[in-house]
Amino acid sequence: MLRVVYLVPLLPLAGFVILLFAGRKLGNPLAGWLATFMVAASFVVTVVVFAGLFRLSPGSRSYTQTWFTWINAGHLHVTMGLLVDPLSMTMAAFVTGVSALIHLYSIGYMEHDEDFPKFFLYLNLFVAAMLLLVLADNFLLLFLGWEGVGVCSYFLIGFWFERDTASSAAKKAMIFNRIGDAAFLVALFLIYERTGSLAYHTVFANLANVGEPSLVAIGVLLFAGAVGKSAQIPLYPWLADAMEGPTPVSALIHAATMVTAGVYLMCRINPILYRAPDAAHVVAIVGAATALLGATIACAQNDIKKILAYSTISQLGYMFLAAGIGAYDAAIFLMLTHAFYKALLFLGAGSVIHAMNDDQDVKTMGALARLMPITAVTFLIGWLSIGGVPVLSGFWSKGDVLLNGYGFSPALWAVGALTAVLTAYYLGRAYLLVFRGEQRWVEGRKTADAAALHPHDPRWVMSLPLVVLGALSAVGGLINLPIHPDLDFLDRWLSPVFASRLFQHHFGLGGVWTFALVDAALALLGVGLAVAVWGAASERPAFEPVLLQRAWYIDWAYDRFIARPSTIVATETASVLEAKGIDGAVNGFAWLVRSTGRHVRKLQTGYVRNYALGLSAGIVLILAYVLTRAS
Amino acid sequence: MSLIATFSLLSSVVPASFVTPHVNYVAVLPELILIGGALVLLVSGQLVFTKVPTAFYSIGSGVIGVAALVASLVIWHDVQARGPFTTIADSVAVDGFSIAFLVLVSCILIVSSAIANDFLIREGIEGPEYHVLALLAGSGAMLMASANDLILIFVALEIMSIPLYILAGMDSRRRSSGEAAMKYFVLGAFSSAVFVYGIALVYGATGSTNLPQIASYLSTNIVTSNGVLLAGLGLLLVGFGFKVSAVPFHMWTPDVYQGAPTPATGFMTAIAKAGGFAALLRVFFSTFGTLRTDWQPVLWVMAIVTLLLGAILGLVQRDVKRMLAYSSINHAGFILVGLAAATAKGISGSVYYVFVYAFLVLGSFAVITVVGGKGDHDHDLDAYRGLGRRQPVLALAFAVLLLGQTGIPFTTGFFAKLYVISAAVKAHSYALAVIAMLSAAIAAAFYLRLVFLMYGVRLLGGTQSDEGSLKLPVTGDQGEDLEPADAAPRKVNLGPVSVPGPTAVAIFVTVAVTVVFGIWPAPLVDFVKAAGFLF
Amino acid sequence: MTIAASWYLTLAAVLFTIGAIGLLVRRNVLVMFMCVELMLNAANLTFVTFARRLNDIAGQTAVFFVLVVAAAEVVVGLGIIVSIYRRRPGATADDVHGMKG
Amino acid sequence: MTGSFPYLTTLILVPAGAAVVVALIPKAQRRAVQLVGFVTALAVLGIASAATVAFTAGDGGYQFVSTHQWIPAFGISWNLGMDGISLFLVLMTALLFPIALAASADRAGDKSFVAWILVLEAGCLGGFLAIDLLLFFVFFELTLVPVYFLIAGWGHERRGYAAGKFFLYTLGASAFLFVGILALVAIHSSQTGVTTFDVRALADTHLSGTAGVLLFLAFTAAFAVKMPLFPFHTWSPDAYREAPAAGSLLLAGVMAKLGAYGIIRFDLALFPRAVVTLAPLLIALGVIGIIYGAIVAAVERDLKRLVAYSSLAHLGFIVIGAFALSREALTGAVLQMINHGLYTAALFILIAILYRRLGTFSVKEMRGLQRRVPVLAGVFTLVMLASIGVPGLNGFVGEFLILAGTFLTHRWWAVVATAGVVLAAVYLLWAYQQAFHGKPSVEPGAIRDLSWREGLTLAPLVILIVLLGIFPGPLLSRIGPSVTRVVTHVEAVAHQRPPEIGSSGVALRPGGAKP
Repeated sequence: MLRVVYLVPLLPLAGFVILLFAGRKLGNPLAGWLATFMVAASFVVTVVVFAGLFRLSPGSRSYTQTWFTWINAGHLHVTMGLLVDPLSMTMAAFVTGVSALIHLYSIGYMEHDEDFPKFFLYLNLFVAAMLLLVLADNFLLLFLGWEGVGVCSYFLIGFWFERDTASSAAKKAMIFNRIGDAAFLVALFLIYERTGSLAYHTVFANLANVGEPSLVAIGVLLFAGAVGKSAQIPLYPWLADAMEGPTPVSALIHAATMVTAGVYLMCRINPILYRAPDAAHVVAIVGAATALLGATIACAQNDIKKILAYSTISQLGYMFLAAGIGAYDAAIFLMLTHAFYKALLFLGAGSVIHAMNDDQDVKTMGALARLMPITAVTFLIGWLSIGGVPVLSGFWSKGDVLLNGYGFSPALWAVGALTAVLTAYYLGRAYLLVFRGEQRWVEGRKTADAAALHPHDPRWVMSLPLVVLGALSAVGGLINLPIHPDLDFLDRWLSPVFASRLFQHHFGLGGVWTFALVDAALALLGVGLAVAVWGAASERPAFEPVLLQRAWYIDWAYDRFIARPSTIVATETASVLEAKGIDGAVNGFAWLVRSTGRHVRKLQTGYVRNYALGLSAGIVLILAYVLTRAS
Repeated sequence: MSLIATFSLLSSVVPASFVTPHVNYVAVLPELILIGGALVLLVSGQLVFTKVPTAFYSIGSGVIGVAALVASLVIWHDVQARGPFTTIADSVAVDGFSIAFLVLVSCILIVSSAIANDFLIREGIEGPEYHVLALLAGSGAMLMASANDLILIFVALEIMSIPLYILAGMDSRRRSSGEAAMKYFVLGAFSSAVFVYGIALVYGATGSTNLPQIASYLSTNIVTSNGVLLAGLGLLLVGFGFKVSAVPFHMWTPDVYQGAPTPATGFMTAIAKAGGFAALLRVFFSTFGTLRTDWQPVLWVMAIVTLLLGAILGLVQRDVKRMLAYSSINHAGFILVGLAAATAKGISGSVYYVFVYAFLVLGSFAVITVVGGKGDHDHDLDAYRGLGRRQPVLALAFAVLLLGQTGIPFTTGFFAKLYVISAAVKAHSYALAVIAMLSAAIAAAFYLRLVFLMYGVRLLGGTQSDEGSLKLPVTGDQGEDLEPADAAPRKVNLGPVSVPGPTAVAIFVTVAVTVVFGIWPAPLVDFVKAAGFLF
Repeated sequence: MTIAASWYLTLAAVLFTIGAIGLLVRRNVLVMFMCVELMLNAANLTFVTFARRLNDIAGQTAVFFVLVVAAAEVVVGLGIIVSIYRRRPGATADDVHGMKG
Repeated sequence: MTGSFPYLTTLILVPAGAAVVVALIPKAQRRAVQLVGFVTALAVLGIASAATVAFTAGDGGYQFVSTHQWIPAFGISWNLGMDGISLFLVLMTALLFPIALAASADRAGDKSFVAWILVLEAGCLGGFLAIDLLLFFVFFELTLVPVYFLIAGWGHERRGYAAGKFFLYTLGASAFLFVGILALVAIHSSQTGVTTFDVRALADTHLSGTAGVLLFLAFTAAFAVKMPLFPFHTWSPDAYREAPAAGSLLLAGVMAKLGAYGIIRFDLALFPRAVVTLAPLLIALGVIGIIYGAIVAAVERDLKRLVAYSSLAHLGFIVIGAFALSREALTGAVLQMINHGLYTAALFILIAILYRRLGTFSVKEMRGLQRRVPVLAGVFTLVMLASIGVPGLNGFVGEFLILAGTFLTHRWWAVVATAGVVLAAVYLLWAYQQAFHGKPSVEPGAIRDLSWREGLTLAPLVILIVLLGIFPGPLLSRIGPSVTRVVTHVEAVAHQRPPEIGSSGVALRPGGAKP
C-alpha cells in the first residue's frame, strides 16, 4: 500500500508532460479537467498511502522508497527517493487536497484566458515539484522540489507577462528566492562536510558528532533559505508583488502551499534545531517580528489581494514562531488550518475580483453581500476563522501556538496576542469594506463600464471549492483539540517525527481553558474593533497611516539602497573596469607595439649615410663590448 | 698548410719546382658547374645570331641547377660513405654541413629560375644576364658554405654579393631599383671592408686564416692579449650580420627588398641567408667555439633585437615586399637563436630553419611577383583585397606560406621554430625562447592582415549571403593600425591576375615542401642532423 | 732604425676610421666609394704588418685577394653609380632616398 | 587495448580526410558539400559513441591507447589515449559539430566553410585525445586557424578585429606553453636521458619548487586565455559576438573546454606541487570571474556578448572545481564542461535563430517575443534555467558538485562563489524579461516560430539538458575513476591529506563510483 507512493508526485508530473505536448490540442476546458483529475488522483493515492501508514504501529511509521542513484561522486552519494512518514504524508495530503480544489476553481477562473492550457501545465508542474519537496528523503532532492516550486511560481506570477508589473514581480520573486537558496546551498555543503551525507536518516544519525557551532550555522543557513521561500524578514517584499499572478495562483502557491515549505523545512530539521537552540531562537524571533510587521501593514492596504498577502506573511511568521520554540505540531496545525482559510479567502477575493471586473480596490466595492451570498458567507467564515473566533479552526491552531509561546516566553506570547487582535481587525476591515456598507463601485470607479457591472456568485466549479474550504475552515480544528489528551490527534500522529523537541510544555486542562478564553477575548476584541471602525464608514484616514500604506517604506529602502547602487556598480564595472581597464590593457598593448613601430621606423630615413651610421653604431657597440672582455 | 702558404712557395723557394696544391675537382664540382654554366649561358646567346628566347636561358639555368644538385648529392653520398675531407690545401671543407647547403642552393636556383623566367618575359627583360648573375651568386653561396679559410670566405662572400648588387638594380625602369642597388652596394662594400679588417685582426692574433688551424691554435694556447682577436671576431660578426640582415646591420634590407625586382628579392633573401648563415655558423661554432663565452652574449642580444625589431616594424608596413623584408629580419633572429644556443642541436636547428625558410620565402615572393602585375607595381596591401575570391588557389597557396612563416603546426615553419627554440631551452636561455615566440606572435599580426585581406574583406557586391556583409563592403579591415594617410584603398588591380605555368609549378613546389615536411618532418630532420656534423 | 709594428697597426686603424667616417659624412657617391677603398687598404696594411711580424708570407698574399676583389667591386660599383647618374646627373647619395620607413 | 579498432586515430583522421575531400569538390556542388560535411560529422559521432560503448567503466587509466613514431629525432609520437575525463568531452565534441553544421544551414553549402569546420573538429578531437604533450600543442594551435577563417570569412561587422584579437591573444599566450613544454621535456631528459613528450612519463619528472611554479604558470597562461579565465577574457566577447553562429557555438562549447581540459589533464598531472601552492590564486581568479562575469553580463544588452560573459562565469566554476583538489569538485568540473557545452551551444543556436528572424542581437530591440514565438521562448527558458543552475536540469549537478567539493578545501571561496548562483539568475532573467516579456513589438505572424529543422537541431541538446539533470549517473561512474587517479596522484606527490569529510571519524575514502 505504501509502495504506490511514487504515483503521488508522478501523476501531476504526467499531467504536466501530457499538457506539454498535447495541451493546445486538449484546449479549454479539457486541459483544465485533465490537470484537475491528475491532482485529484494524486490526492486519492495520498489518502491510500496515508491509510497504509496509519495502519502501522507509531514507532515504525517510516518508509523510504529509493528510485535510483542521482549523484555519485567522490564520497557524495545522493539518491532519488521518497520518505513516507507522518509529517510528509500530512503535507502531501493537504497539498494535493487543496491543490485539487484550486485546480477545479481555476477551470472557472481562467476560462477566458488565451493561455488556459499553459496555466494548468504550470500548475501541474508546481504540484509535482511541491510533492517532491515534501516527500524527498534527502536534502538535495528537497532542494530540487524547492527550486522547482520557485521556478513554477516565477512562471505563474509572470503568467500575464505582457504586463510589465507582472514580469517584474516574477523576476523579483525569483531573485529574492535565489538569495535564500544560496544560503540553503551553503547549508547543504556544511551538512555534507560534517556528516558526509545529505540523506535525512544518515545526517540526523550523525548529528551527535557534529559540533554545536556548525549545527547553529546549518540551522541559521537553512532558515535563511526558508526566509526567502516563506517571505520572512528581510526577504518578504516579493510576496506582496507576487499578487500580480492570477488569484488561484496566489491562493495555491502564495498562501497555502509553497510559502509554507519553509515551515515544513524547519519542522523537518527539528533534530538539528534541537541541538542548536540558538538557531531555533533566531527562527522564533524573526517569525514573531514578521508576524507583527505583516499584520500592521495589512491594516492599511486597499488592494484586497495585498491585504491577504501581508496577512499571509504575518501568519507564516506565526508558524515560524511556533517552529522556533519547538512547537512543531502547532506549526503544522496552523499551516493546515491556514491553508484552508487563507485559500478560502483568496478564492473568495478571486470571485469578488471576477465580479468586479478585475478591480481589486476594496475602497471601490461594498455591499456585495446580497449580490454574492455564497462568496460573502464563505469569506465571513474565513475572516472569523483566521481571526481566531471560537470554535472555528483558526481558534484552535492559533491558540495552540499562543499557548506554547507563553510557555516559552511571555514576550513572544505578547507579540502573538497583539498580532492576533490585528489579524481579526484587518480582515474584518476587508470584509466590511467589500461586502457591507453602501456599494461604491459605480461612482467610486472612473471607468465607464462600472455601471454595467452585475456582480454575482461564480458558477459551481468556482463556488464548490469555496464551500468545501469554508467547511474545512470551520471544522478543521477538530483534527487537533487540546481540550482532551485523546483528541489531539495531530500531535500524536506527528509525535514520532517530532520526538526531539525543545521542550514539552504541559499546562493542565485548566490552563488550556484559561488560554482559550483569553484567545477568544482577543479575537472578539479585534472583530469588535473592525466593526466599530469600518462598520459604517469607508474612509478613516486616522486608521490608515501613510507609514503603513507604504509598508514602512521598506520596499522603497530596498530600491534606494540596494537595487539602484548595485545597478550603478554594474554599469561602472562594465563601462570602466571592463572596457577601459582590462580590455583597455589588451588593446593598449597592441597600440604600444604599433606606436613603437611607428616611431622606430623613423630611424629608417632612407639616407644611405644614416644606414651606414647605424652599421657603425653596431660596430662601436660590439667593440665596446670587446673592450669589457679584453684582458 | 693554408692556401696562401702554398702561394708563398713562389717567393720562398727557387722557381725550379712549382708545387700547386692538389685539387679534388669532384669535391668542388657543383661550384664549377654553376660558374661554368654561367659562362656558357653568357656566351651562348652571343654565338647564335637569331634572338634567343628568354625561356632558353631559364631552362639552361634550370638544367645547370639540376646538374649542380645531382653533383651535390653524389658528393653527399660520397661523404656519407667515406666521411668528410678537405681539398685545395685545406681551404675547402667537404662535409655534411657544406653539402647540405650545396643541395639547398641548387634547389633555390632551380625554383627561382622558373619564377624569374615568367617575370623576365612579362617585363620584357631580355638576355641571359639575370640567370648568369643568379648562377654566379649561387656559386658564391656554395663557396661560403664550404669555404674553410677566412680569405676564401671573403672571396666567396664577394662572389655572392656582387651579382646580388646588380640583380637588385636589374629593373632599370623603376627608379627604386637603382636606388636599391646603390644602397645595397655602398653598404655592402662598407661591411665587407669591415669584414676584411676583421680577418686581418684575427690573422694577426692567431697567425692563420685557415679555420682548422685557428681552431687548433685557440685550443692549444691561451691568447694573452685577446683584445685584437675579439675585435677581429666582432668585425667578422658585423660582416656576417650584414649579409643575414641582423639588427643593427639590417637597415639596407627593407629598401633593397622593396626596390629590387620581386623575383630577385626572393632569390636574394634565400641565397644570402643560406650563404651568410652557412659561413656564420661554421666560423663561430666550429672555429671560434672555444670563445663561446665571449660571443654568446653578443649573439644573444643581437637575436633579441633582431627578433623584436623585425616583428614590430613589419607591423606598420603597407608595402608587402617591405613587410616581408622585416619578416625576414624576424626570421634571421630565429636562426640566430639557434646559433646563440651554441650547441650541435642549435646549429642543426638553424640549418633546418634556413632550409625551411628558403622555400617559404621563395614561394611568398613568387606569389608577390604575380600579384605585382606588369611593371612590378602592385605591392600595396590593397592589391590583396579579396584575392581569396579572385584567385582562390593562389590565395590559398599564399595563405599556407604565410601560416608557415607564422609557425602554425603542420607546416615546416612550426618545426623550424620548435627546433631552434628547443635548442635554446636546452641551453637554458628561457627568456630568449619566450621573447622569440612572442615576437612570432607579433609578426603573426601582419601575416594575418594579408590573410584577412585575401579572405575576410568583402568587395562591393560580395557574393556571400550572410549577415552584414552586403551592408558593409570592406569593413573589418585590420588596416586600422596603419597611418590614416594610407587607410584609403589605393589604385591597385583588383581584377584577376595571371599566373604563368612555371611560376605556378614553383609555387606548388614550395607549398608542397612546406606542407609535406610539415606533416612528416622526420626525413628533413634526419637530413639536417646528418648535416649537423662540421669538419 | 726600425719602426715598431704597432705604429703600422695604429696607422692602419686610423686610416680605417678615417675611411669609415668619410663614408658617413660625404654625400658624393664616388667619394664614399673611395672611402671604402681606403678602409680596404687599411685592412691590407694590417695584413702586411701582421705578416711581417709573424714572419708569415700568407698575410701578404692575402692582400692580393683583397685587391682583386676590390677591383671587382669598383667595376660593379661604378656601373651602378653611372646608371644612377644617367638618370639624374650630379646626384648625391642623399638625393636617393625614395624608399624609407 | 592494442589490437582493437583504432577508435581514436580514426576519430581524428576521418574529419581531416573529409575536409580534404570537401576542398576538392567543385564549388558549385553545394549539395555534395553539405552532404559530405554532415555525413562525416555524423560518422564521427557514430565512432565516438562506439568508443563510449566500448569504454570500460571503472578503469581510470587511458584506454584505446595508440602510439606511432612521428619524429623519432625529437621523441615526438602520435600518442593518443582516452580516459574518463576526455571520454565525454570527445562525445560532446562529436555531438556539437553536426549540430553546428545543421545550425548554419545557409552556410552548409560553402565548401570552405564546411572544410574549416571539419578541420576544426579534427583539431579539437586531437586536443582531447593527445597524451603526447607536443601533439596536444600541435592540435591546440591548429584549432586557431579554422576558427580564424570562420570568423574572418563569415563573421559580423567587426570580424577582422575580433578574429585578429582572438588569434593573436591565444597565439601569444601559447608561446609560454610552447616554451614550457620544451623546458619540461628538457628537464625530464636531463634527469632520465630519455627525450619524450609522453605525459605519463613526464609526470614522474622531479621539479624544484620554483621550476614547478614557473612551468605551471607557463602552461596555465595558455589555458587561461583559451578558456578564458578572468582577467584574460576580453577576446571572448568580441570573438563570440562577431563569429558566425557555428563559430560562437564551437568556440564556447568546445574550444573553451580545450583550455579547461588542459588544466585538468596537464597542470594537475605534471605539476602537483605547484598546483597545491597556487591553487588559492587560481581559485580566487575563478571566483572573481564568476562574480565579475555575472556583474558585467547584468548590464550587457547584446545577447551574444552576454552569453560570452556568462561563459566566463561558468568557466570560473570549472576552474575552481579543477583546483579545489577534491574528488567531488573535480568530477563536477569535468561534468560541468559537458553541461556548459550543451546549454551554451543551445543558447547560441537560439540566439542565431532570433537573429535570423529579427536581424539583431540586442535585447533592446526585442519585446514580448513569448507571445509571438511561444515554443522558441519555452526552449529558451529551459536552456536559461539550465544555465542558471536549476536542479533537475544538467547545469545544477556539476555546479553543486563543484561547490560542495570546493567547500571541503576552500570554504570561504566556495561561499562567495555560491553568490554567483544568485547573480546568474539576475542577468539571465533580466535579459529574458527584456526580450520575451512585455507587449509584443512585432505583429502576429511577422516572425515564424521554431521551424521543424531548427527544432530537430535543438532537440538533442534539450533532451540531454533534461536527461543529464536527472541521470548524470552513467557519466559520473566513468568520470569518477579517472578523477580519483588524478586527485590521488596530486595528493601523493604534493603530500596533501585528502579533505576530511564527516567529523565522525568514519573512514571516508571511497573514490568515484560505488561498486
